[in-house]
Amino acid sequence: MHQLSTTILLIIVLAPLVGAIVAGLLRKQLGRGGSAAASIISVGISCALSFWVLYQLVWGGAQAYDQDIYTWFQVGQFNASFGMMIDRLSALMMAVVTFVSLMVHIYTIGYMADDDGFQRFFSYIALFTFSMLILVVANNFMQLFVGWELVGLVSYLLIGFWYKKPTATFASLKAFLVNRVGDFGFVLGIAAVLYFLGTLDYQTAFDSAGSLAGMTLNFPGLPHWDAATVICILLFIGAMGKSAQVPLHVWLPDSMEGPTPISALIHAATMVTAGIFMVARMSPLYEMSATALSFVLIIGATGALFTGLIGIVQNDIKRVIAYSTLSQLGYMTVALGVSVYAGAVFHLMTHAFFKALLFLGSGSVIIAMHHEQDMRYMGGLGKYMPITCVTMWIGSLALCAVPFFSGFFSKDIIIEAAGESHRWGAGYAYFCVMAGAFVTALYTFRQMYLTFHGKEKFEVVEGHGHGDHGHDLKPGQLHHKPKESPWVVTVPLILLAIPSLVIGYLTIGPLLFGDWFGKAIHVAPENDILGELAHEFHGPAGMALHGFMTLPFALVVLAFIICTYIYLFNPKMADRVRRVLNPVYVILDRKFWVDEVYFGVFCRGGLAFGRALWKGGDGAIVDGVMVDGTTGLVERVSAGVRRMQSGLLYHYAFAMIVGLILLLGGFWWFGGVQ
Amino acid sequence: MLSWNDILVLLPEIYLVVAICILLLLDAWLKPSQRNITHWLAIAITVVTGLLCIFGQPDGAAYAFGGMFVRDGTSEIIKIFGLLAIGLIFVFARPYLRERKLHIGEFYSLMLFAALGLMILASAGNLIVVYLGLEMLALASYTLVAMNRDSPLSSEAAIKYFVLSALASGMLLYGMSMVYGATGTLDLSQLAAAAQHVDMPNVLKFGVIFLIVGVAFELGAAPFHMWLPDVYDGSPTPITTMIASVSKLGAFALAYRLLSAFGTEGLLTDQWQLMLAVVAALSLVIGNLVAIVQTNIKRMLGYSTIAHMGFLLLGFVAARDGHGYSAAMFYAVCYALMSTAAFGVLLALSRKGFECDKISDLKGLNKRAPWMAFLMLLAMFSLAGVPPFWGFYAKVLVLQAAIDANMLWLAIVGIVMAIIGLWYYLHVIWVMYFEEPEESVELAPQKDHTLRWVLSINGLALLGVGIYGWGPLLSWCRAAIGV
Amino acid sequence: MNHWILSLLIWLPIVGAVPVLIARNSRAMRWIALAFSVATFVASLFMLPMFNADSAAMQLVEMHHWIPALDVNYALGVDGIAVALILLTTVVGPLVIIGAWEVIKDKAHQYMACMLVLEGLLIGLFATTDALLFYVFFEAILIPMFILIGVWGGPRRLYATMKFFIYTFLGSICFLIGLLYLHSISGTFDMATLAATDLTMTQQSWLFFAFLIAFAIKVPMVPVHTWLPDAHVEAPTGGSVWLAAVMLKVGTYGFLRFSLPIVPDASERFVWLMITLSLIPVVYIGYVALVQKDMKKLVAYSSVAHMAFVTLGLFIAFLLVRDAQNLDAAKLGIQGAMVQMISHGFVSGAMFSCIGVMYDRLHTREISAYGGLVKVMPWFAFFMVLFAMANCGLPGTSGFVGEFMVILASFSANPWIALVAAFTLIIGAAYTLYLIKRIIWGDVTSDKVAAMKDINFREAIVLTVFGLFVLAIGIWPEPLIHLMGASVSHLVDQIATTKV
Amino acid sequence: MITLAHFIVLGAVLFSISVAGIFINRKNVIVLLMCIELMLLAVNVNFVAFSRFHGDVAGQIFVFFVLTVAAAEAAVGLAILTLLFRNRRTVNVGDIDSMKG
Amino acid sequence: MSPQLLQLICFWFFAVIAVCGALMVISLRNTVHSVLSLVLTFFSVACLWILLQAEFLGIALVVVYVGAVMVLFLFVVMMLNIDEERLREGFVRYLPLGIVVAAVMLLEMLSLIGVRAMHHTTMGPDPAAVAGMANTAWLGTALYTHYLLPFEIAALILTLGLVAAVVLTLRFREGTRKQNPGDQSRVKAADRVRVIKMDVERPQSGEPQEPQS
Repeated sequence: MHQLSTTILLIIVLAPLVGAIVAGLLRKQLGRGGSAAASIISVGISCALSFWVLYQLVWGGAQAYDQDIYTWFQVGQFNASFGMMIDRLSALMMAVVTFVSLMVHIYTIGYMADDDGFQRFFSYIALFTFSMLILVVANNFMQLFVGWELVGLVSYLLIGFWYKKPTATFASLKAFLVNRVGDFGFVLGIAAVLYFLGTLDYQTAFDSAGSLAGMTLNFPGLPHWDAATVICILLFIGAMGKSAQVPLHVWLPDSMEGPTPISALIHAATMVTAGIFMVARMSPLYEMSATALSFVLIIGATGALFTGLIGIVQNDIKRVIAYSTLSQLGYMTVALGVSVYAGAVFHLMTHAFFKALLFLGSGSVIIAMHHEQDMRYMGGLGKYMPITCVTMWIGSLALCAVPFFSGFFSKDIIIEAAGESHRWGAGYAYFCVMAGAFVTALYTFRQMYLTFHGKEKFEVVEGHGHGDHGHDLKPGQLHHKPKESPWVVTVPLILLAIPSLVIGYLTIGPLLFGDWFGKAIHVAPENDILGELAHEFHGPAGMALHGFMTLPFALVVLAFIICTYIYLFNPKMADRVRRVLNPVYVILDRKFWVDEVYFGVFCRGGLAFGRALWKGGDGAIVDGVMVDGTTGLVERVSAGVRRMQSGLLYHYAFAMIVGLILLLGGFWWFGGVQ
Repeated sequence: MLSWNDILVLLPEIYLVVAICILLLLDAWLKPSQRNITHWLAIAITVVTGLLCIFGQPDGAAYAFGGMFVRDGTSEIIKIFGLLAIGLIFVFARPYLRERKLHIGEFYSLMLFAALGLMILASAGNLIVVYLGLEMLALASYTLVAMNRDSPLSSEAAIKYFVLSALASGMLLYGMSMVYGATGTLDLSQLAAAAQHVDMPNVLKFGVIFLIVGVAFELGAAPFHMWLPDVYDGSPTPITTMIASVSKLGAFALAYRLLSAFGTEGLLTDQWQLMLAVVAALSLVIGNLVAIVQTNIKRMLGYSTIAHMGFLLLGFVAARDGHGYSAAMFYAVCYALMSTAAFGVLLALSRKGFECDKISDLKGLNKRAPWMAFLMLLAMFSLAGVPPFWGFYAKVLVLQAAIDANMLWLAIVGIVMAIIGLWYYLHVIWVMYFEEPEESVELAPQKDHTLRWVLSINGLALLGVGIYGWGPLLSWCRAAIGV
Repeated sequence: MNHWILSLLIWLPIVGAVPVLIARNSRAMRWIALAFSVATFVASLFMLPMFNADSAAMQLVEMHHWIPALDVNYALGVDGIAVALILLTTVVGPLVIIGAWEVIKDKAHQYMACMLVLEGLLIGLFATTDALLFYVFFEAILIPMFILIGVWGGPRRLYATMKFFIYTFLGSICFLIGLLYLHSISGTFDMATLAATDLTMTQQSWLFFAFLIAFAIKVPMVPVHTWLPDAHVEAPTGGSVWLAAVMLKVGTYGFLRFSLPIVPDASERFVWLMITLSLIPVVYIGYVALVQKDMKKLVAYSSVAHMAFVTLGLFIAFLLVRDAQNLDAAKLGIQGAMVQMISHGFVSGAMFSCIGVMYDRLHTREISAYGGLVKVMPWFAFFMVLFAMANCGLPGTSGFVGEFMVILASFSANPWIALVAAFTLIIGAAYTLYLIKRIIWGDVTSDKVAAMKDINFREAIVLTVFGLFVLAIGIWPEPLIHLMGASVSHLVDQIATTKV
Repeated sequence: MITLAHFIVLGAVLFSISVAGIFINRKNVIVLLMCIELMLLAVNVNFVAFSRFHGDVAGQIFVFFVLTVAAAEAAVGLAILTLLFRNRRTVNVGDIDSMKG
Repeated sequence: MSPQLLQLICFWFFAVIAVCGALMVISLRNTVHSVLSLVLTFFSVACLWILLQAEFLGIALVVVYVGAVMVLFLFVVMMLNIDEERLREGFVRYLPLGIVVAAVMLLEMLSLIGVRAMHHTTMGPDPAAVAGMANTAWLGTALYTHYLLPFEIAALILTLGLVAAVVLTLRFREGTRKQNPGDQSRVKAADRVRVIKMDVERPQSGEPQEPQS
């Protein structure tokens, strides 16, 4: 057992920061290539090192690392530090994050090739990698929160990357604020941890987690809630924001306003899974409160099904994937809810690969369509861009959990776990995830058919060549035939397709059923569903074969048939179905009116409220009554008093005499006389 | 009868009398072109008298003419600062008077007479002497107010001043007669003793009410304040300055001599305290409120004087022990010099054919004459009682005295009014600094260098004393009162 | 033994005002002013090695009798908190002077002189240990500020100056009455002695309200805050920076020098009043700020909201110490308040400097007049976004530290408090980023905006220095916290000991 | 036989009459001045009475000085009056209110 | 009849006259008349003083006041011709107020002084007689010994009054022609007649010739 070297870990974390700073501040000096190189190299370094660290931990027999780097503040016995806790969980996350990030970097070269913000973009994503690593390696809540907020910042910057688009700036603002709503709970959660456990350090907190049992809030004006429940739910509210759980999911679809690589990196693979990671990290705490886990379970299940439903009616290729992401996050959350943390992390990993793949693929399509994202103007692209098509199919099948694809293993485990679990709300969850499987397949195949197959719905207008993208063109018109994207785009696709195919098959055994995570993830024995599942697990192959005979697969096949019929052979059918199911369609198309409600209540309402307070509170009451009222009073009184000074001598004399008389009278009155 | 001791004790006054006579005679022989001789001579006389006051001062109190005349610390301070004020006025007034053909020798002799009256009043040991000193001061003041003979305003001011003041001294005398009737003595030093066992206590208290009326009138405290704004407004600015500084010192002297004569326990019992408190509160309110709406700066300062006298009275209200008196004295001295500074700036800015007495005349002074504007700013902040200026500490002391005397309500009235008062002082600064000058009025300060220097010293003193000097002054006042 | 450095710090800038006023040509004048303020800054750095952060005692003490009659002394001395605030002042000093370099053309001499005098007075305020001297500085600060706003202010400056001056004068004169009352009880003005004198509950309550009025107006707390937006809107940039960066701290400093140690029991008695008054702005002012059309007003309101965290941190200490006996949490809260003070000094100062940069180019503060600045002035946009993020408390910036600590502490006091306080995460982000969205992002709105030049070297210096401090405190607050630690513990002990 | 009260009451009556005079004659300065003379007279009556009552000379001395000063005052006052008349062509104080407020 | 009774009668007699005179002062229409009634009041009060053996003051009052001050008043009244009508207008209107005020005043004064208490305090013996000298001598000794200082001050006040009166009233008007006998007698013939040779010319028509002065 040997110790990991702090230096290397620091390099892993800080390299992307350096890259970001270099690429950002020296963007003029370095030029496009320079800054791209800078950030790619930096991320490459940390990627390589992360894998090395992972290797060391898994096979090199290094022991888990937990040290403070420096003290952030020290007040009394409270202290907050920056430090690192590197065990297999965080190492795995590091590897995934840096790998996907690297892929996205490379891909970006092609995707952003002709954008003014090229360097800025690179510095942003490098910065993102740094922030994400801060979050992942954190060994205490404070640092976790720091990373948590920093990724939020970068996501804000990147969603609003094309700052000229009003929709983009709006989406970025929305994303940040919704995340802040989550953080609101998160901070309170941290505060609760500090209050109940007296520390912010993970290890100490986890070790003393047992003491939470039986602790309750007792404050004037508060019910005696169970401590663990309070902590866990508050923390999970943070996760809901970051991981876009219902009802805080509204920011994620809008975040697609950002460039596609971002959607892949931040809003599919890494950042949005931070919440999942966090809960897995906090497993010792969550294990203390069944209530909190049920809460998690319900939320996750709801998201898994209903967001998926919305995905069915989307026409924007990226939005479909966005909703599928929401749905998949729901799956992970369900896994957490039934305390199959490992399963959640496993699905997180596989999903990271195939969802990144899908996003990048759609990005490549978008390039080919000259930034046309509406699937109704696509179709039949398969023959123009084979690599994209094939890789996308791999991703889609993984997403639909077709056996042997990586997605299958992770998702199937979750479904089974939901079935096995006896936690309150598990039944609902089981139904949701099961139906979710069907829905997933439905929107996935729909998307694939609309995009790559069927007849071409775009027309090619021969005209002056490149340079101006789709200006003076009606939607669905192109200057020339779509063609396969350059290698910088396709290579990442391929590189991501491979894990999407095999990673599940390779890793499920050790990751889930071997005690791979060790102390990193703590599951109370009575919740150990994986243990039960482990009994009927006989190797990945067996599981996959058995998978062909399960209900989920049947649902997938059903969905496949439906889609094939509707979108491939009988396109009219689609409209007819829509007309028949119009009410349902409207509901889904309006996304259950969540956005409208939020906007109406919080934005408009907030502004109106503010205006009322401003004009009414400050303007009318404080200034109007208190300030101006007083001065006005003084003015009036003084004008009155002034009139007594008539300028007439005898009035003055009267005043004196009256004064004298009053003094005499007063004295008389107050009994000066004995 | 008349011993050397008497002469020595009275030396400053005697010197002043002789000097005045010489000045009168000499001036009669001088051509108008040689008026400056009178000017410098008068200043010299003032200075010498002041020096005599300082150096002849015995430690403790010295009596002359069988207690008719007392020369103690209080009288010394009042005399010195009174003479100082007179000297300042001499310096500030010359260009103003010259440009208005008022630069006559009698101005100086009358001012010196006023000074003499003040000195007699300050060290009066007997009600008769109090009365005579007061009248001398008053007569000189009437005359000076009316000095600008062709101005209807100043004669109007004079008649108002004269009639009301005569009325007031009538009441004062009536009070004195009652006190005399009750105690059978006019000697201030014996009053306290006699007051303890009088067979007609009501008569005594009754008399003291009239005394208070007289005092209030001289101070210009409401409701006996009516004369004050008109006199400030109507009389030539140098005379206004004199009324604001010398007469107020005189009023303080009068109040101190009369009220302290009865000791602190015997007569200033609750009713008296209450009466003074009411008068003080009333003048605070009226002075500040009416000052806000003034457009004429002399008038505004007149009302502000009323307010300040209200503050000064707080000291007397709290005069259970000497701290109240010393605070009041500190306030009187401070006020005298603040007003010389403020009016000095007005004097320096007035020119032939342009009377700088509207607040609007000061518009954009900072552009035209930054230094004058700065001096005015010092005066205004000091009058407003903003630290670190002198006026602030004066307010602190009287407020503290009031609080020590458990008159918190009065202190609160005081501060509320101080806040209201802030408004018009700030308005002056505002006009000088934040507004653009009007093209019509040309604001150039007098070229007279003596004036500029002395005025600057006077203005900076308000800051300097505030930063350091007030400590010694305070201990001086306390020593004088004897606490 | 008398130390000299504090007097040096106080008088160096004030004396510097004289040559600035009489300097013939304005170029030399600017350099003189800068020289003096920089010298002050350097001197304040020299103060650090002399200061022992592990002791809560007043250090670098200097003592001269001023008015023996009233036992008023020219008594100077600093503890960690004062040192931190003095450093804040001396850092801001040169920056405002650089910021006004050639922007102020009219009566530049007087402007610079005002700046220097103001700096000196503020240092004096933080350095004094005598109550009356404190009061003198407390009041005297008003004068240069009054002139700053009045002379170089905007169109409605009469209203603003008068409101500002009379509001604050009202407060301070109540303070004065309180002091005199204290003096008539204890016979001294020495703050340490005052903190040690026993007072009955009634006396304490009277004093508490006297102090409350005084400092609540200065902070400012709702509902006596309305002078601040007006003053800010009319003030020139330098004035706003001083006002926001340092002068608001005077109020909270007063609270922790007078209300907490001298009348602890009354403070405990009215602690819920104070907490309510501190929590109201978090929500109320947040919403009000959301709808401002004038960016200076917006930032001014956000200052009110941020300062509320300071008072909150100070007063939850009473709940924590007296009820919960949770001393560490109390320290955490007070520390948070202190850090928040310093941080807000830099952040708001920086925000107002940014607004000044924009104002100098377009001569309007209307938010609607701007838009898409990131296109035309990317560097400026960089700084603006940085400070905006600090303003909404993003980790890694100084804005985060204080709020975070206060929220943590307040949860231990009562979760409801934490709940409302944490609301600032949402609303603060809302109004700040809404502002950013409107002026920085978006497409360039008008030709005037398109013609705007990016920040020049001078402005870059100012913003960079601010930015460095904001980041430094955000990334490694420990030195600052350690500097104030001993004093804070001492304060907590004072809070813990009852006087009746 | 004559008691102190007689004279004091007489003084009081005279004083009150002068006050009434001031109230009634609102125009004529000269009458106002005369009322003040009346007031002084009342004072003097008091002084003489008390002096006699106490068998003390001071009171009568005071009266002596009051008379003197009153004479001087009358001189100055009337001088001012003539001045006023010269400037305003009237002694009607009802018309003299150019300074007010 | 006993001397006391006689004194009492005299007192009442003069007191009533004095009060009536005072009332006339404030009520008569004609200023001159009021001055004269004031003289009456003074006169009777002087008699009252003499009744109190304060002979010197009684005489002084008559001499100084009646003789000087009142004459001065009359002089001024004559000098400034005043239209009585306007000065007296509003008299009736304010009469009630005046009476009320005076009544209140009197009431308060008497009640505060507590005349009842004094009513039995008779006058002591004449102090001058006790001191064994005439009232005037008695007064004079006090005045020139113990009250020397006030006496001197009073002298100064009179001087001041003189100066003041001069300052206020004396004026050298420009343009007034004054005789100067010295010059008149010093004049020479040559100064009186100057012979000027003029060559003959006729004045220009149109503008009238200036008369030679």
